[in-house]
Amino acid sequence: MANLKVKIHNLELKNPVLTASGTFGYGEEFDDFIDVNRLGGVIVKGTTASKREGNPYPRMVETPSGMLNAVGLQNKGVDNFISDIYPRIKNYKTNIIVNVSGSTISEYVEVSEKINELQNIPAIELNISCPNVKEGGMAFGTSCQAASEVINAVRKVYKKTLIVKLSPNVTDISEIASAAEHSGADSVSLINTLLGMAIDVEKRKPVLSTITGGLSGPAIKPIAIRMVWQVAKAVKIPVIGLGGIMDTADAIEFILAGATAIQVGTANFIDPQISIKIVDGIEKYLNHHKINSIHELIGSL
Amino acid sequence: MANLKVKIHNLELKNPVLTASGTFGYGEEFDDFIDVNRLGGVIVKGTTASKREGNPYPRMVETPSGMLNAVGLQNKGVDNFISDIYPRIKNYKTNIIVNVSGSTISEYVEVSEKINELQNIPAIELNISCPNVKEGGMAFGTSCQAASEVINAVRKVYKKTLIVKLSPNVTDISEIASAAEHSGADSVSLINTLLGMAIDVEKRKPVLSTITGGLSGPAIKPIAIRMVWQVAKAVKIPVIGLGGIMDTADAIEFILAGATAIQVGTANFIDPQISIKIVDGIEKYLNHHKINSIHELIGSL
Amino acid sequence: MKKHINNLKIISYRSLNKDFFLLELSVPHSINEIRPGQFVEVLVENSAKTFLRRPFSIHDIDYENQIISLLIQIVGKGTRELSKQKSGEYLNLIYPLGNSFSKPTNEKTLLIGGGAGIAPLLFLAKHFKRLHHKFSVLLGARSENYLVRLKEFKKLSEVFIATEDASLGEKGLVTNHSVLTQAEIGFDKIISCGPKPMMKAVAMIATDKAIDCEVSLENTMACGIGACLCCVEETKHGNVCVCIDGPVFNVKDLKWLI
Amino acid sequence: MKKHINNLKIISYRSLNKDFFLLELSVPHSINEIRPGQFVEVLVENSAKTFLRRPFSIHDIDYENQIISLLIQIVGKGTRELSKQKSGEYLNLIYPLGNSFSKPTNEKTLLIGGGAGIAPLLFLAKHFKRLHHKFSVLLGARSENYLVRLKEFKKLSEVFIATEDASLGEKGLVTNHSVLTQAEIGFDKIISCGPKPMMKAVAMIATDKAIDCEVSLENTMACGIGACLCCVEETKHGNVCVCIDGPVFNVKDLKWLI
Ligand SMILES: Cc1cc2nc3c(=O)[nH]c(=O)nc-3n(C[C@H](O)[C@H](O)[C@H](O)COP(=O)(O)OP(=O)(O)OC[C@H]3O[C@@H](n4cnc5c(N)ncnc54)[C@H](O)[C@@H]3O)c2cc1C
Ligand SMILES: Cc1cc2nc3c(=O)[nH]c(=O)nc-3n(C[C@H](O)[C@H](O)[C@H](O)COP(=O)(O)OP(=O)(O)OC[C@H]3O[C@@H](n4cnc5c(N)ncnc54)[C@H](O)[C@@H]3O)c2cc1C
Ligand SMILES: Cc1cc2nc3c(=O)[nH]c(=O)nc-3n(C[C@H](O)[C@H](O)[C@H](O)COP(=O)(O)O)c2cc1C
Ligand SMILES: Cc1cc2nc3c(=O)[nH]c(=O)nc-3n(C[C@H](O)[C@H](O)[C@H](O)COP(=O)(O)O)c2cc1C
Ligand code: FES
Ligand code: FES
Repeated sequence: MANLKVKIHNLELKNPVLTASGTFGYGEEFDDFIDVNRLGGVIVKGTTASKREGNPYPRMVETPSGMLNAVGLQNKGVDNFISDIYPRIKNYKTNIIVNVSGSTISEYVEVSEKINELQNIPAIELNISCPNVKEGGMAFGTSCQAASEVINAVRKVYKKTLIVKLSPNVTDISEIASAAEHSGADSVSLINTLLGMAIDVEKRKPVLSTITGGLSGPAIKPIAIRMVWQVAKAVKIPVIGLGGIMDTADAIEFILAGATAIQVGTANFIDPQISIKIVDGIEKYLNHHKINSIHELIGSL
Repeated sequence: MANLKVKIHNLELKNPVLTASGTFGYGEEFDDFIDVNRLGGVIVKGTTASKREGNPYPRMVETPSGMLNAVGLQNKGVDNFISDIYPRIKNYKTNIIVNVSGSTISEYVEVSEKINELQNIPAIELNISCPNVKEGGMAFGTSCQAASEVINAVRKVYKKTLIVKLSPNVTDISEIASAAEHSGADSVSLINTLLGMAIDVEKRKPVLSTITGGLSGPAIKPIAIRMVWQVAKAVKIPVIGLGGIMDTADAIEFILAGATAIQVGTANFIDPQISIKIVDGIEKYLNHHKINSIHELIGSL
Repeated sequence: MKKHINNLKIISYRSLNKDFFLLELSVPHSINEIRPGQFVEVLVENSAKTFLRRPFSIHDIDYENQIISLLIQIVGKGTRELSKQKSGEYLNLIYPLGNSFSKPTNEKTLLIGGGAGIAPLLFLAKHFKRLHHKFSVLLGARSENYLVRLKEFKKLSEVFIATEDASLGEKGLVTNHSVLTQAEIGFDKIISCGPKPMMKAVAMIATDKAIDCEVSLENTMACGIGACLCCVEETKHGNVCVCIDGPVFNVKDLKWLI
Repeated sequence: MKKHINNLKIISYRSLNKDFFLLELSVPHSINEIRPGQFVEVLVENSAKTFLRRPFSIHDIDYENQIISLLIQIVGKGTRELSKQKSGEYLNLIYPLGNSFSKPTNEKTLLIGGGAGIAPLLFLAKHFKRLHHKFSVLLGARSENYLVRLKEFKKLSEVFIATEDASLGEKGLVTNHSVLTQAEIGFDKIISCGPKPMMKAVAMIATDKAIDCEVSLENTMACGIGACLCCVEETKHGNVCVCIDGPVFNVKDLKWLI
């Protein structure tokens, strides 16, 4: 039996397969389809200090091998998460990771501080790369200085594993990754969505209410692989790779490029069982290639 | 009959459909399939000061709704273009535009100066965005200062219509576009390819000889549309849009986003007649929507 | 009912006219708990141009033989691709999804359908019939040729018809039909499904006349199971997901008429 | 010959074994100018996972009835999708592409094929036969079951066989076959098509024995018409496009043996 266990700083994953924030609800939505406990971890929906209604409909449009979304961090706020959602999901036998989002440094700090108190949340993913909110969000992820400031501030209050989620909408993502590393991030995850846009040529109007949205799905996979490869060379902390993973081969591609763990995002919409199929697929791949441990694969291009 | 004529600075196009550099050879390759003269223009292969062999094979890999290429500016050099190729293609009754590429400012200047002398080449497209060469290329397109320097230098020697082709691999493409405008560009075209990568999971090696390559095709269309929309708001010079155009609706999307003309690239490989189908399709669209002139459509979101 | 994901065998494919077709799918387990108003998410395989699943209402159910029927209008790439399926082939479905129409009261309900919006209404009409609930049906279409499944509805109840070209029934939109324009509407509830402008016009009339009104929304969806938050509709209680809190809504909860 | 783009009707589809199938396509005009070694680019429609066309050698030509045959090995998504085509359906092709094998000399040629590399050799063998040119054929495969089209080749000439499991002919790779290992090879020319390692090994032997050797390359292609420069092979005269300057090359021009 191949060894699938990986560590992201102090966080132990039984296998390298996580589900991506915003694409897997709070896990419960998938209970009918899979045993969520078999995943390496679940990254829940972006959580902010206060309740947010998100952007107006329409928020989604299909594109070639992908989709644009402009959800805009709709969520009930961190207090509601703690009082209503956390009690429901805290007993999953997998790592529940909260995606912490915000518009200001103090908002990130407030949410991180509160999540730090939750015993069964071993890590947060700091989302400094959401392209779908008017203020903050991606702005923190597109300059080294802004990224450092928010990470430094959160690092002061957050004591467990701190993953920082990077934006691909930058000239040099490895610079931002290095800045994150030096500001105290325990890991970086990439990529968030690429900023895109679609126009309805019959109505002659943008399809999304927000005009632009975030592109995800297999269309972006080649860009994501390249960025993971660049970042893995630039930093010493573990890299979590995502962007367009649809099957086991895609997941292996990210691991070969240097990812210690991977996240399955948009693919969950098309096949709600795909995350578990990838867990099984990675094990099969290792056995088939007579590789004893996933560690032999990571970055082994 | 709807009016399809557009102007890119002094360059008159009988319709807004150009073919993208590196995807249409020198036009001749398509003579068996279409009447090249019916196009708004043909942008020929990237031309450098001296002959270049390009990168080693493999140079290409298919990706979801797209492809990566790493051709690396293979061409016989500007002198061979002038002596051998130009005489063959100069009598096309359409605009032949040369894509000028290079690794140093002096190389760009040398090629532009020589092309300036060719009577039947009314414009050049300055390629400061090629991701597939070790030196120069994209580096000039990812910083405002570097872009300004090369454009300023070329502007001094090139007297006809100067189009600058922008790289999408940047944090803020409208900044670079503004820098191009202020340095004397008559027009900007975008986007060139996005830097991407693919790994063969059976061989556990990058597919391309150069590891990374340029992503093109419909996968990148949402990103290209967004960038054209951003740039069209930021500059006063005409914008030429491209990236993943596969059919008439895609072309109209770019025009609505603010493009005065569009280029058809990778689609030529799948359907060598597609460029002319799009010329006809735009005319049909205008007639169907009772729009007299393409100008009513440009940027009319 | 637990949600399922399964490959369902197409046991019959029938083209109704150039726009509409009917699929009967065989389900390998009991479907007794599926309720009118619920929908399915269909994977369009081997299609170069579709990426996400496509949602369709459950049009009819044969509980005994475990058959789900879908009534599909060809409007784009996905539905065109599905129209090429043949019986004997399999479709991958996630089902059943969404809430359902609310329980019938003892008064009389008017079901109003337009276009593909008639799809969930046949299942509902059969359900009402079984429960001996009183109802009538009002169907609208551009012209007679676009009216499908009329015979099936007629077997179940009185059917009013409005066509834009007067080829059948009254001339005009459903909202111009005399059954809605008369001073006293003999219904205590209206259930409507069809193009949004139609549903909004119906909602206006119903609200005006203080008649309870439910609509079934067709917001574009990415996941269908409440995971992506893409399908939201603005309600008086904030943005809610059409795929889990809907697709059926009482118009008094929506922000349409404000 | 002018290049064409056309929808060609599949007039016959035949599965040869679980890996190989044969397509006969009807061309709506004279194909007299098509030459052995040339290839076509096929559009794989309705496939979610293929984007570019797929190149295949012309396997056989019926000039009189204007039929092009393709012999296709299922290796991935595109070829799998094509294997589902049925006769009566249409495939969009660009054809004919590439150069062709050089003119036969008066001496004797050995055609060596492995895997799908036998595809262009049948067309070539028939051509040689028609011209009364002398030749033999050497085919290699993993095992007897993987050897397709043997009967057709046998109708045209003497056929040597090498299988890795010795299920037919000599045991081993084609390059171990006695016809190549014997001191005096009775051929003045070798033409080879198959996996690159096989072609390279053949090229080595031929060069060693000073026998003229042509190979047909299968570099991955994006356009097939010389527009993209993706399919290059390094030659002694620089990088050239396999799709227009090839697919047939004389090994003395390649950089394989340096
Ligand atoms: C809960 C629900 C139940 C539905 N039930 C049925 C049903 O029973 N029968 C039926 O025929 N259709 C039904 N629909 C609509 C159906 O899902 C769409 O028609 C289908 O997804 C279009 O797919 P396509 O690939 O053919 O169109 P596309 O090529 O994706 O789009 C074609 C055109 O249709 C528009 N469009 C696509 N999807 C929608 C949508 N959801 N709402 C409005 N416009 C859209 C696009 O903007 C575009 O203009 C339902 C939708 C929902 C959300
Ligand atoms: C000029 C020419 C003539 C050809 N003639 C024939 C023929 O007559 N019959 C036939 O069966 N095949 C032929 N081939 C090969 C054929 O084009 C490929 O097998 C086919 O494109 C694979 O498509 P796919 O979608 O099934 O594979 P994919 O899913 O794209 O790939 C599957 C696997 O095959 C590999 N692969 C794909 N294309 C090639 C290639 N061109 N060379 C090497 N490896 C490749 C991939 O790397 C991958 O490992 C020819 C190729 C060329 C260039
Ligand atoms: C509908 C949707 C909602 C998302 N919401 C979030 C979010 O709240 N926080 C976040 O960090 N990323 C969010 N993302 C981004 C994904 O987590 C992921 O980074 C991106 O989709 C790329 O991966 P994929 O191609 O596998 O989907 C969202 C993506 C989608 C499609
Ligand atoms: C094979 C290939 C070669 C290319 N060569 C060049 C080039 O020489 N110069 C250049 O400016 N762009 C080159 N490009 C980029 C295209 O012109 C275009 O910007 C890009 O492909 C995006 O458009 P598309 O998606 O329509 O192909 C090349 C693209 C491809 C696919
Ligand atoms: S479609 Fe994803 S939440 Fe409704
Ligand atoms: S495949 Fe494009 S040049 Fe050969």
